[in-house]
Amino acid sequence: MFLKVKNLKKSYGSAAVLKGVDLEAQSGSVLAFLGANGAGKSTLLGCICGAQDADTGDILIGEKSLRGLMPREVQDHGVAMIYQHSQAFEDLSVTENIFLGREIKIGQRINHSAQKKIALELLTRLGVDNIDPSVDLKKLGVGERKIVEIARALMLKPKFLILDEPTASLSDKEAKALHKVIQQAVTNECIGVIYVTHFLDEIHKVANKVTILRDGKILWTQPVEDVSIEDLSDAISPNNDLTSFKSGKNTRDHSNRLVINDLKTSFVGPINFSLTPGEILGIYGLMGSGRTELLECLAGASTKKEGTQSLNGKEKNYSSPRSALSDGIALVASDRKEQSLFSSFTAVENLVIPHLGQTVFSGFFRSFEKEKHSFEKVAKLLNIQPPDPNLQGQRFSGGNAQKIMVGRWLIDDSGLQVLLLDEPTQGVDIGARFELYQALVTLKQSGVSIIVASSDATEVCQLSDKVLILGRGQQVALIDNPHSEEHLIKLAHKAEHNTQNCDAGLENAELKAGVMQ
Amino acid sequence: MISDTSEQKKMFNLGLKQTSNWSDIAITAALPVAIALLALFFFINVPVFMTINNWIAISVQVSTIMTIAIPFALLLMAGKIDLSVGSNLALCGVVAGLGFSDLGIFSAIILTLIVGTGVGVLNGLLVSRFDMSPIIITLGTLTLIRGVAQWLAPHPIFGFPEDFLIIGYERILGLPILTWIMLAVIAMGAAVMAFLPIGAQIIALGVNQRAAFLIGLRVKGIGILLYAATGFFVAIAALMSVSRINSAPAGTLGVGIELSVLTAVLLGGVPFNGGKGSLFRVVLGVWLLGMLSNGLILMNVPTELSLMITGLVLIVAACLDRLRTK
Amino acid sequence: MISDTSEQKKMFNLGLKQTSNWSDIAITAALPVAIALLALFFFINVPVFMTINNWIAISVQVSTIMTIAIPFALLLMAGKIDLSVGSNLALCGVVAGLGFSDLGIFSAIILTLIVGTGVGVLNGLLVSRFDMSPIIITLGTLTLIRGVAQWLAPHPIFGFPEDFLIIGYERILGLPILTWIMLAVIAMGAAVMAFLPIGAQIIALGVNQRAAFLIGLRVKGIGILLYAATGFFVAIAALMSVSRINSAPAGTLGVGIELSVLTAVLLGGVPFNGGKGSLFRVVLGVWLLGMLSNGLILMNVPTELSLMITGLVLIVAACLDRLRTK
Amino acid sequence: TDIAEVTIDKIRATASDSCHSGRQYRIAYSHSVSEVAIVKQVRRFADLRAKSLGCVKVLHDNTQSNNLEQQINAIQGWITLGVDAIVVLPIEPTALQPLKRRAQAKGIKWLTYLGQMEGSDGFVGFNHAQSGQIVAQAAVDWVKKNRISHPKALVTSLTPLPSLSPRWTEVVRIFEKNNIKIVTLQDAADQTTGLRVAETVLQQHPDLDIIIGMTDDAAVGALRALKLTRTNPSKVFIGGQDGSLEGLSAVKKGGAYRASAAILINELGANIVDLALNAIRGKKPSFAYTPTVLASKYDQDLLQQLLNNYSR
Ligand SMILES: Nc1ncnc2c1ncn2[C@@H]1O[C@H](COP(=O)(O)OP(=O)(O)OP(=O)(O)O)[C@@H](O)[C@H]1O
Ligand SMILES: Nc1ncnc2c1ncn2[C@@H]1O[C@H](COP(=O)(O)OP(=O)(O)OP(=O)(O)O)[C@@H](O)[C@H]1O
Ligand SMILES: [Mg+2]
Ligand SMILES: [Mg+2]
Repeated sequence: MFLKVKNLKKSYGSAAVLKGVDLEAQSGSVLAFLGANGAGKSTLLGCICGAQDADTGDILIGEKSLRGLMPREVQDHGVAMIYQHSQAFEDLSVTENIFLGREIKIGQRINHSAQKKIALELLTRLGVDNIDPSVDLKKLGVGERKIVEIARALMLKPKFLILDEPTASLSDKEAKALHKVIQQAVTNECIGVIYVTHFLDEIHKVANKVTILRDGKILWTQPVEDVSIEDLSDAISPNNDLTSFKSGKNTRDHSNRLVINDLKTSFVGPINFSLTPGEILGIYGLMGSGRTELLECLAGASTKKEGTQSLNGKEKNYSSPRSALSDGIALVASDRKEQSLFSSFTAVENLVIPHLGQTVFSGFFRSFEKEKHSFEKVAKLLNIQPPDPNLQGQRFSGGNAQKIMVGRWLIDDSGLQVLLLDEPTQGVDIGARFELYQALVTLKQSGVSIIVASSDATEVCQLSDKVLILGRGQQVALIDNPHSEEHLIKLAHKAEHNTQNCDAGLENAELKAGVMQ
Repeated sequence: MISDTSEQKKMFNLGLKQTSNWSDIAITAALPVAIALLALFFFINVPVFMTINNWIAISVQVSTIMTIAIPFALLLMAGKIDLSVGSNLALCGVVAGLGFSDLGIFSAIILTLIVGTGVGVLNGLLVSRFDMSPIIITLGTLTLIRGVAQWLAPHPIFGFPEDFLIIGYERILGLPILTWIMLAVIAMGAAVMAFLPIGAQIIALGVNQRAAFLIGLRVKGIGILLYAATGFFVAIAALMSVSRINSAPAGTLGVGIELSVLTAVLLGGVPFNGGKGSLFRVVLGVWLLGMLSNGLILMNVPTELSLMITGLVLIVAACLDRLRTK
Repeated sequence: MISDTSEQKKMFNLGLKQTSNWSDIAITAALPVAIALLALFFFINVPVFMTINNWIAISVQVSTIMTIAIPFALLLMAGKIDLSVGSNLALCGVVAGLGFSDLGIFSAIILTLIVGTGVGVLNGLLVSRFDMSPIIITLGTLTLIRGVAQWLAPHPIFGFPEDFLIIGYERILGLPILTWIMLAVIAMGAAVMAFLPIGAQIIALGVNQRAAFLIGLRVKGIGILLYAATGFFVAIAALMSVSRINSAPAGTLGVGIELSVLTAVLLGGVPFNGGKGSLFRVVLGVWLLGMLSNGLILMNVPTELSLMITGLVLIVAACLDRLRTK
Repeated sequence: TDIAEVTIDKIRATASDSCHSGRQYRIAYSHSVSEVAIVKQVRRFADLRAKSLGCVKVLHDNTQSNNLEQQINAIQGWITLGVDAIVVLPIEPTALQPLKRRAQAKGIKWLTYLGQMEGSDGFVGFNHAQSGQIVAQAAVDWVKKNRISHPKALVTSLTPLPSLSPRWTEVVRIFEKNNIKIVTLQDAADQTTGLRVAETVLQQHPDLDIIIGMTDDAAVGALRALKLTRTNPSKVFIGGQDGSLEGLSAVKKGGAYRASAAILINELGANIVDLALNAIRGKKPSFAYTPTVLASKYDQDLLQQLLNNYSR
């Protein structure tokens, strides 16, 4: 069976996004669907699934047209979709999220036990065994939520499964499990898959065919054996010289900018490290290892329980991000949609909002000229597409929105000392990724200390001067000059097991302490 | 406002961390404890407050509001609201009153239920069709329907058939029929939320309507259904109310009841933007307000003082309840 | 509820596609067009409606509501709300009234402004401190403050110094002082939103409070400031109102004004959850309601009918305005 | 002449030739709670009188729930329209003084309805104090007749409207003079609230002897409370004020509802028109009380007459 897109066109206002796209996914095979940020991938998939309505063209599954159907009807035709942005419900339990609208019923009533059983099976299949299906989704991290969404899609037993950047927020372990699940479903149940990703090394592991979308048109489609990663990256962003990237260590200043001593939060710690100006610290760990919590604590967004944090030799206790910012510590949060983007703000407003009334734009009245100028500079630096200062934040493609989020702290004279980045390249395409890296290196060379938390080991290796590895909230290792990503992954995995034992040991220790008292 | 509550928590619970298990329990029980303390206070001042008969009287007094509050709470959990309940109550009362003399009891009751549900469906269609803020639409119907009710009843309507009035004063197994109806409505609501698929779907709608649409829920259908249900139960409440006062004053019946219901439901911990909530706490919220009004009358507290006390109790109870969710 | 409007479009605008530029323009101008049509209608039926004097009278009639609606709109844009404005108006009126005899005009005015702002700060602190739903807290203060006002003024307060009453009836350059004050408040609000950093920050709060917090905006500070500003302008409105009616009835002054203001502001296109909105449209919203009430009286429309018409106009105007944002 | 001595006949006679000059008149009438049933009846009778005269049109407003802002706006509209007279039940008499001045400056006659106002051109209405006194006295008589020792009473009020206060303060005064103990004084003006208050108070005082409503609606609600709490109606005196159809019907039915201080609603409606016309034409009288009478089962003729006023 085929899922066919025929000559699909879609424009937003005057901007044509899809200019006549033909796409064909086949049962029993995985189609990797690639393209630069803003190429129109999500738009196309949205049109298939009923989230958007195309202008012209047709979408066929077998003989039936999917044009103009509601998402529910598309599902009924056997097409399941994992959206780029989370479509999960935090005040419902994991099981409820999985079965929402497709409940297993006895008569009119929900069959809770049957649902729970199937939910557990699905999660285990996805390589996750530590999620309690009856717990509320809000208790889970970003990555774990993604897993739940995937479980839901599998529950639907679709004929075609569409995944829009499913691994963007997953760590290597879950990504592997997902690949396995996809492989199984393709071979055993003969489903067809459309797979969007910006991690090019995934392609050869999962896909059978590759299609490249560029400028709203299909560039080419080829079997995966015939193309190399270089071919792919050339096709996606042709003008980038990716090999030239070099982090380069800053050797000028060896004073300690940021020193962390035995820092503990409710989940993370104790943590110890120090950073000099112009140094980049990578934080690597598996899903739920506490990277986000650590960064939020450093930025004053969540409370510190024990330990000290000092900046330029002075001990600091931040009660809010504002107080951290006044010392030049800024955070780029990982969950773009929920935590950093102002969806209805224009690009330029989104960029300058943290600085309004502050150092850079300190005037009593706003200076719109200056704001626009700043945007143009950043847009050029990061190649934000489209470079339209007045386009609303929510209208940018995921990757380009992310560039704006990072761009906030690239504005000159913002007095930045430490920049904390949580998954900075989530959803950013291969070309733009290097532009971002480049920008970070420039920043680093200007003497800013940077901490990058990421689930992409390659990224951590390329960027960092040293790497902190987290496992279940514990600091497992602090490595200087990392070069092997396999090493990081291995450490992180081992940490996961070791600390489990550690936990047990800790409990024993506490017990003993209790007895002694 | 913001829907992202889990994140907010992190944001604001600076210094409000629950440290021991004891305070945990105290805080979890905030609303029940508030009710108990208030009851104790009234009991000390007016011992008659604690009699079974008085509690039965309170149950009858809150029965109308409770009957509306249950579907209203579901609506709020789904991120919608119906401010027109007070006017709809008046309209249903008037329709019932006019119907009794012309149609007989049974047909009049059916007609009333149809009219109430119809107003609900109207609200639902307007809100869903134009994807308007439910507030502005139902503020509109609040005014519109009140006008219709007054237009239908240029003359006072009172004096209904005794067979109907029975509902208002008869007791079964020692409890007033009105109390039984209220209990049935509560049980029904609780069962829907606990056992039926639509329970979780309502919450999903409140958390993120767009996501609910994308994953294939019948967003519009559920919305209209909830509005219709609210209208239906408002009609029931109207019948209860009218059978109790034996009169259907189009101009004053149900005036301001939307605010009482909203207050009770919010006090019961349903956030205004929906996405969560427990009917158990809503019931407590309604009860707290009913008890407060009863106790203040028993103590013969002057108007201005009882306004101040009510306001304070609202604020304190809400704050206590907030601590719970921290 | 939902914030993602661009995506919603597909969901709801089936059949409402904008096809030509003409309909585009018509739809953009929905609220102004509604106002123009309504004015024309009234003019045809009661020619005196279109006289300058009547429009000046309308401007005076809406001046109090407008003065409250401007800061109220900013509050709503930031995702907050203040339902206690009506009670605060009464309290400020009472304080001013009592103050005139004891303190003299100037001190009484200052005291009134302090009290009004104080109530605002109280609301702001409660809302921010407990991160409570602003609705339930200000429903609480709505009741509480009304009680305080009535308690302060057990007897009617009236008969104020002529030097003060001037505000209520004198004209400058042909326009009543009250109208001038209103225009000044509008200008002030517009300037804040257009030119000051806090304008964007207010909206940011409404769009995504968590993000606003993380990028270092003074989330609590801005909240408290907005509540304080609302309280301050309520005090101004109270002075305007009291100077107009030469009396400060604690029990009835400002009753229900929170709903009028809310309706007008929502009609002006500020979504209940904040995150956007234009003061220009808010002004139109207030004006539409003021004009409607004036025209209905001039046409001598019976109560029931004018309720129905008001409800309908609300719904239609809201729907029209919604088309604009599609 | 003393205003209390003006007779209805005199008013009717003076106004009856108003239409002979061929002039048309517009009289605007604002009540503070136009949603209440009895107000609709007053309006109806005003309209009827205007119709029978032939040259008068009565304008009504839409002020509801004592919304002061609404009332002020309505009156301002009428001043703009340039009606001939404005008859108003002031929600807050002092609050309308500035409007009164403006209206009079424009040559519009200003009459108040219920509650006198300084400097007005006329007065239509009845005396709240008289209303309170009549119903309180009826209760006192009942207590004496039944030789009830230590009588207990519930009285309802409406504190946000101090201008109506004689309706309950007079009752309180007379009860205190006659050693009737007021156990509860709470706000209630409509059926639902009247029921709730009475029902609650009966929990505490099952031996309650007297309930006086500040309106008939509140008293009717209280009557219902007797039924619901199974209180013996023969041992209770319920009295209301206004003479609404519902209240009068309850009086007629007998039982606990024994009195209503009833306004002659048809005369009141007609007086709105006639007194305004007199004021416009510079005739006297333009100040008059519409009598309040005691409706009770002891005067069946009067009761029937009052009830007949409502027949359509
Ligand atoms: N609602 C909208 N209004 C206007 N333009 C939009 C809207 N949504 C998307 N676009 C534009 O359409 C283009 C395609 O966006 P889309 O999200 O499909 O890209 P994508 O290929 O998925 O990119 P990414 O890899 O970054 O997710 C972008 O240029 C974006 O700015
Ligand atoms: N609000 C919360 N309530 C309870 N547990 C939480 C909360 N937020 C996070 N956690 C838990 O704390 C741990 C650390 O989460 P954190 O988000 O910091 O990890 P992470 O390394 O950033 O992982 P991710 O890949 O999910 O971003 C996880 O186990 C997570 O489930
Ligand atoms: Mg995308
Ligand atoms: Mg994270």
